[in-house]
Amino acid sequence: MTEKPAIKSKLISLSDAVSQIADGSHIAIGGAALHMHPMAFMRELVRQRKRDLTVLGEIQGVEVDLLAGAGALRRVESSGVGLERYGLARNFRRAVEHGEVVMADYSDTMAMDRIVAKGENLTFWPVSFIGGTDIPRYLPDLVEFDCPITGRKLYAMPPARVDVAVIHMPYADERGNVLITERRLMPQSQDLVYARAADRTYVTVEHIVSHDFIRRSPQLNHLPAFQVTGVIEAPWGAHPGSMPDFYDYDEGHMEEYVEASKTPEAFDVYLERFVRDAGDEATYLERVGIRNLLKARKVVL
Amino acid sequence: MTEKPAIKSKLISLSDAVSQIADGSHIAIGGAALHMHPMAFMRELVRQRKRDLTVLGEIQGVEVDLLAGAGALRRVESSGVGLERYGLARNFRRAVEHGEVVMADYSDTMAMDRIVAKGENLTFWPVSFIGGTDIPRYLPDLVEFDCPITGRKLYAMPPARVDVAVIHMPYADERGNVLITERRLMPQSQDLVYARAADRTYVTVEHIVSHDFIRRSPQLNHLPAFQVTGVIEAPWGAHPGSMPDFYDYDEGHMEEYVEASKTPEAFDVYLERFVRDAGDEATYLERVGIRNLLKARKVVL
Amino acid sequence: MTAGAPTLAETLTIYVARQLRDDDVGFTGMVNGDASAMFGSAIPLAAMYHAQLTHAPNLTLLLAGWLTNPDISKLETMPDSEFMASLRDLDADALINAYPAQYRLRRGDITVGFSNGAQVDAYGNMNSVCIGPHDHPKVRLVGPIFQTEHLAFFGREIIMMPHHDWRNFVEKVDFVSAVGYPGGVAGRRELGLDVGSGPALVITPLCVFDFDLESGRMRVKSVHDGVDPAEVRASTGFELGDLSDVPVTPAPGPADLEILRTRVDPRGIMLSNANPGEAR
Amino acid sequence: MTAGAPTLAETLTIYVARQLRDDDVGFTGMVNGDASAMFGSAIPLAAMYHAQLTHAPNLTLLLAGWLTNPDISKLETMPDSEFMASLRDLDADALINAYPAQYRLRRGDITVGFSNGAQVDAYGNMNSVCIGPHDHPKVRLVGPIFQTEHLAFFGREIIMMPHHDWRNFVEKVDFVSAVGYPGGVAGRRELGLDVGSGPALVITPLCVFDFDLESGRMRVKSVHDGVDPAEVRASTGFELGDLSDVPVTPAPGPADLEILRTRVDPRGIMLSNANPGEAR
Repeated sequence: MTEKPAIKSKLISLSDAVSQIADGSHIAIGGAALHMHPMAFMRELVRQRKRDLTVLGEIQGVEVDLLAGAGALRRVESSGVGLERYGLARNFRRAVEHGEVVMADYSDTMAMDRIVAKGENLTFWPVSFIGGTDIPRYLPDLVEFDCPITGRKLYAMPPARVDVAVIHMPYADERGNVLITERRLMPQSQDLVYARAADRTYVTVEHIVSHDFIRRSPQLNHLPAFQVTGVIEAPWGAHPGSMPDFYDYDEGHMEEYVEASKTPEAFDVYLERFVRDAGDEATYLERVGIRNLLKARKVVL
Repeated sequence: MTEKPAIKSKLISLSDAVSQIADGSHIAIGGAALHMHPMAFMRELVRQRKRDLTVLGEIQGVEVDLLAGAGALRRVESSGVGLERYGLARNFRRAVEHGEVVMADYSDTMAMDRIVAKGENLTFWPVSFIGGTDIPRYLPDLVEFDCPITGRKLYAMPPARVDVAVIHMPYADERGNVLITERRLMPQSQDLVYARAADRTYVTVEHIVSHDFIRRSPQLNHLPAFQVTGVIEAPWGAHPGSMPDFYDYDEGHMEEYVEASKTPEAFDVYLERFVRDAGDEATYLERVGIRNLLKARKVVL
Repeated sequence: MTAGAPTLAETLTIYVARQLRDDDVGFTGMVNGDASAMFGSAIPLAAMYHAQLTHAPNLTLLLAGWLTNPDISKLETMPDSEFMASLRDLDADALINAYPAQYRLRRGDITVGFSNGAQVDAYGNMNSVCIGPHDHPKVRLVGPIFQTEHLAFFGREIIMMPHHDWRNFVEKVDFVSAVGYPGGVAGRRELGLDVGSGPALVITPLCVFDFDLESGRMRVKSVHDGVDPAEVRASTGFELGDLSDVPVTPAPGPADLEILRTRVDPRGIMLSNANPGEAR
Repeated sequence: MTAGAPTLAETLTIYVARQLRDDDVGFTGMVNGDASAMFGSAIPLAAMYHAQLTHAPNLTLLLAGWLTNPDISKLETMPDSEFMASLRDLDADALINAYPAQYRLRRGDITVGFSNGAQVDAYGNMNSVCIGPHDHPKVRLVGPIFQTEHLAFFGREIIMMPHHDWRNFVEKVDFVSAVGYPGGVAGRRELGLDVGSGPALVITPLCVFDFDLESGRMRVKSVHDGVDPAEVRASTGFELGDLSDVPVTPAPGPADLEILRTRVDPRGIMLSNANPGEAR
């Protein structure tokens, strides 16, 4: 009988996962605006002083703002960056206005379709609806062509480069099977598109669960292990944003964050206290404070 | 105050629904092989002596065979027609071999992508992988072109013409909201693609349920009312095929069907007894016999 | 509860409700910020729900494209995001949990939509990308988001502008992120855009605009009660022509108002801000 | 239970299992008919499951692309369709309920696949469309189904042919519904097909074929125990060259056989047909 190798565990530590991200990587980041972003992973990117990252997705928010404020960002390819009720993302805005970060502006559908095209290994995606906008003017890799069937003018949009996807999910087992609860929100479905498009996919989760837990609800396993590079347990991993079924966004901390983001100096103090000097996520959560966390946790289920 | 109009009911009878199908229509039909086809609708198409129909989908089976045997069919656009353990679909096979029905041969993915393209209102779909096959030789509407980005040779496939989609589903309310149980099979997901691609969509269901029943599980409402033209209550609507959660395929009746399909004469007798002379679905089921139905109903849940 | 003259928000809600048809499929996202939320989310949602309760019971309300026919009256607080669990769990016909969503964007499933932008110009082009040049913006804004698709694919788009100022009603936007009628309807056609789509109305704290489909230019359709047309002109960065015959935006009747206050927004969480036009 | 010499089905199952790697993602559909079901479904499923139990515990078994890592040993009857509720409800890691499915077809997620066809030719091209001309076929067959994609996108395709006859092993198929190596690997590249994909092996009741990647032609890799190479030649419609040195398909060892009989197919529902090569 052949020697039997072991079932592989894809469970790795946050710092090990982030150490596998090269400077200059193109990263699709899950979540939207204030919600469901893999923020623990973002903080570790900052701790490990990653540089020149390109972030892509649809509707970015606090995750891009954090990277911009930490000087980790070179480029954003998305349909938008904003903080909802907290207004524009100030670190991001400042970085773009100062020419430190380039924003490639796509509409929502374009931002997704180029990632879909990457996942489907299509050589291009046809875009029909941006005539008259300034969008193609600033996207030099779009190529005008005539529809071979109708002759209509279209733009060929190349697939996105997605070296890595990083998403935050409710549950995974050590093998890398990822479970989402039955009522999932649209950004969670979009996260799956990112995960399947990337060359490597890291999933941070609120809880690592048993393999049997996954097999009890195979219809909720939306990302089977073979599509996952690594899983990382990251409780409160979307904080200060929200994670459905777990916690709402942390108003107390968000106000502190937004206030700090008003100047580079204040944000550097924020980063030092909550990210760099904190050194790890447990210390981050300690400094955020259990009272803030408990308040955010009061979601109506 | 403006006079208040009523909530519209989309519930119609099988015969009224079928009377809205014109001869020569292009119909995407749900289900696969022996499973989940809207067979009650098919039988009514035969009763109303519809002609020159084009059927499209992916993996056709007993539904196409029935239409072929009744002389209702002109063309099939699909990746295949077969009856699984019962072998080739004999009525279909005979009709193609005699030149009465034309089969346009697509691969699985092509068969779906052209329907997706219709639903998404794309002017074409790029096909990369059929070089060296004989598929394009017999599909004159494919147009070769060079990928605008990579220069690679591709085929532009026009969107399918889908006048009507007909699918068989577990539950709908009178408004036209369609519910599928949590563990759905791949053909049920494909049915939704057909339903969203068609100009008009008819849904036969095992049970009409209350609107409140739908609202208790909005995450299982996969086809909201605004995308549905008409709903028809058709218990045993997929018979003699299977319908998950309700019944398996009817082995006894399938054997009778397959035996009859061996000659046009025998099949005409079958059609007369079970379809035309039966006159309606209740009589059809009566002639199938409650014992056959009860046996098929013994599915392990 | 039902006493009192209509607020501007109530007037505009009923005005919008009257634009809606029984066979409409209406789409609105959830917008943040006091005035923006009122114009961008609360008025459209309340208007669609009001229409469902009155003349358009078959209207389909698509909240952010993923929640179909939610019971708006059950909201306990006004959500400040379209990605919140409280919306996800709201009583509704359908919760779309797949990407792409159920509605067929490019096929025109959506017959009426609501959007807003930082700038809108004389031809209904919109901008939510930047003020100043794209390469070195004076203000970097959010991005094109879904605005491009709103004006390209939805049927009648109702642009809800929370602020009416010559700086955001401009002759030409700094970045066209969504296309109105450059060159009129003919211009839209040349650009490959559906002529059945595009902006139908622009609603502000001061007035309602529509479009001359030939020239493609925006024109004042009505001014709100108590607004001097001269104020509209002074607040608009492009030529408006003769405003002497412009009517007043119609007031809601008492029956509509009562339904709005008792059944659409019974907790007063949607339309409670008496003066949404804070920029006025 | 574990006594007795291996049947051909058992020999081929273990042979296939040994082709599988720990990092493989393997795909098989469910094929009907006695011999077809044995070659097309039972042997591939049993081989993948055996590999998972032995040298390849991390292999991913994708049943028809929508059921991930089902516990095959729990099957009470052999399903005769890939669309049955009994499969849907089988203990598994993931049940894919969306179209398109989770695996990324065009990206090469599937590293090993199994398929069959009515005809296969000297270059590994397959036909499941028609015998005779397409316009007036002598026999109208099923259609291209997923065969085209199997040979275009999957990594190593193992073609499982339940019948070995000069009428289905032909010099040139009547309709190419899936492409092997016309012109060898270079020919595949010219056609725009991935050179990492295409048929790797063809397994029949008589022998195992592989391919000369330069010429693209099929060649006998081994003959099954007790089969005369002359019978292979007589049953094959194209030239096979010198068969004098062809080895015998290796027999399974007792340990592998015991696992197969006691843990993979404990009810004897998959491999119970002692002689699957009914056409022989």
